[in-house]
Amino acid sequence: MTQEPDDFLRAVEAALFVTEEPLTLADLRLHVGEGGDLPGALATLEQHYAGRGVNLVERGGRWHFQTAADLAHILRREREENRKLSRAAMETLAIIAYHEPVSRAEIEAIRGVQVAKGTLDVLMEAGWVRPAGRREVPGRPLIYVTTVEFLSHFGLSSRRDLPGMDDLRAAGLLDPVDLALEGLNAQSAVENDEEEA
Amino acid sequence: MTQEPDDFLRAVEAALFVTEEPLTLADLRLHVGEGGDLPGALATLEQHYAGRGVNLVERGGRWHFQTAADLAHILRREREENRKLSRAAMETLAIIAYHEPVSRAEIEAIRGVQVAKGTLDVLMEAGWVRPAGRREVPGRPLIYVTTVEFLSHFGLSSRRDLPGMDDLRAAGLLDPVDLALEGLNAQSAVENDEEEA
Amino acid sequence: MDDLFTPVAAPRPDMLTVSFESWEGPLDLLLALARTQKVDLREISILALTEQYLAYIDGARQLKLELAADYLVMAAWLAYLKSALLLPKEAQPEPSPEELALRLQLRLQRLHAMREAGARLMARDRIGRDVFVRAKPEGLRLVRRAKWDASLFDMLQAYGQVKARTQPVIHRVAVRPVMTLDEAIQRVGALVGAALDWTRIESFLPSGLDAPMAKSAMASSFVAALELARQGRLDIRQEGIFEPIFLRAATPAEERERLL
Repeated sequence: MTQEPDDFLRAVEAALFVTEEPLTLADLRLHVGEGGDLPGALATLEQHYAGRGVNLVERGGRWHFQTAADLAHILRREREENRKLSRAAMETLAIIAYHEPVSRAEIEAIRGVQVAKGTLDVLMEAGWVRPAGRREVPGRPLIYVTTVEFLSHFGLSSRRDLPGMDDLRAAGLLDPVDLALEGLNAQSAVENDEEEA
Repeated sequence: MTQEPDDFLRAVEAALFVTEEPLTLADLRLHVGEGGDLPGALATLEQHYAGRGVNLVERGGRWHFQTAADLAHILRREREENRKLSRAAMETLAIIAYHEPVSRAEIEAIRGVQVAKGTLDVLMEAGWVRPAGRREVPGRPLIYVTTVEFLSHFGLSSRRDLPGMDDLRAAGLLDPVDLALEGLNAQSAVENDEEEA
Repeated sequence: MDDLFTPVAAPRPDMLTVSFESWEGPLDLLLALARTQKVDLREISILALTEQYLAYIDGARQLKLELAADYLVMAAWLAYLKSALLLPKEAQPEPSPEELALRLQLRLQRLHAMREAGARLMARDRIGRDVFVRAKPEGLRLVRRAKWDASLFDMLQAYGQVKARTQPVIHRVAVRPVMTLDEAIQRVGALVGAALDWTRIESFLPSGLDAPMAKSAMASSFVAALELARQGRLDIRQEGIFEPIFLRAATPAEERERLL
């Protein structure tokens, strides 16, 4: 079955490989000349490439090579990269979780800091937050809520599972001095990581 | 001999077919995944395409498909006009390739004329040459080396494949004049001793 | 690939079609002349080459061609080399003309080698001229998608921080052990009565105090001493800055007058 391809066949193969556009028989003739059995060569090539990663196909009288349809995922490969949520995003997420539904202005009031446009985008991209209509007040601001994915990611069966203020205080999470120190440490740790990366 | 290619082999084939740039093993791994014998698949493909109109080749550790050289006449188009390199650029490229890393002063020592400003620029614009740091001698001159694109363009697997490399090295023609002179003096000293003995 | 590397037409000594623009400097011209000797570059006669070059330059001068300085410098150097080579051996200067000649020969060999290597390089099967890659490859795409990482604890901690940060802050001054000024005045006033001679201020402090308390006691006692001195109840003496401070009960006014 395998045989040395003759020069005519090789020429047809090479011409189809380099072409910008699918080629008609006439186009191919410009390259490979008038001699030789062109339909025969194309049939042989089509058969040779059948079942391979690259196939020779004919569409409306034009021939071209294309990758096998089942390999499309190879050509456009998605890769997941673990990334840590920024502190701003983390705080915004927590505020939405505890106070939902909240508007951006309300989040800012609670945080005491402006919320950058990208911060909400990141949370929405992560699938943890979604807009849930508008509040019927002047300006009709968008309001945000957490999603089912949020609950499942953080292992919560419902928002009622979020620890209350008393629990937070008992866990020392509301103690300003400790928190400030922790915050500083955490921050410098992040910066170190970035330097190392 | 002909056997159905497995999906891993097909994936490697497809990735190499669609790529815009030659691919390293690491590039390929990003697309075809960590499983599978990649060097084995490449060797199988290389063999499969040997003697065909399209060949799989390795240049400087990067793989790509290209048409067979003997088919140049049917693929070359009239309008495609390779800009000819000047003699100065050609010699300079050869000097960098055979001596790398070299400084401009070293190139000038061999050519006996100053390297015109544009000469290195042309080679760098073509992507064949790049600066590679400075030599730690007085004046800290920039030193130049060839690139992987240089290897691909000229069909070299590595710098060892440079035509006549071994002969030139054996003949001492890649050594600086001073070094060669020292060698000759030492040699003639030995010969004189032998004659006297 | 002669179209890419056109060898410079070797000049025939009898045919002076001189065009110095076609030479890339004297070394280039010398190499072309050397190749007219039609021998291996290792075998060329440098003396013959020197004569060829000088004759060439002479011819150019007769044609009143403008010659670049480096051609003339080379000519002068070669004329020197030629005369040195013709000198009897014992009269030869340092470095020996043989070595200079050998050096020139080695340079020509190296230039020639690189010129040939360049030509062979250009003659290889080159992409876009001899071999071709696909004109419009579809391209491989690597889409990076972020997988956000956050734990429940991170979130709770962040919330705690927001709350802590935005809570109204109550300032409370910690109670520190201090010796009050009143205490110090009483203490120093009582003790100085017993000290008739100059006594260091440290002696008036209670013993066995911890460091913060000792500092407070010292500060208060010093201020107390100043107050008592103002009231005329004690005298203070210090020999100089940072010297020990001495206290003693004030000398009654009538006695001071007697001493004066």
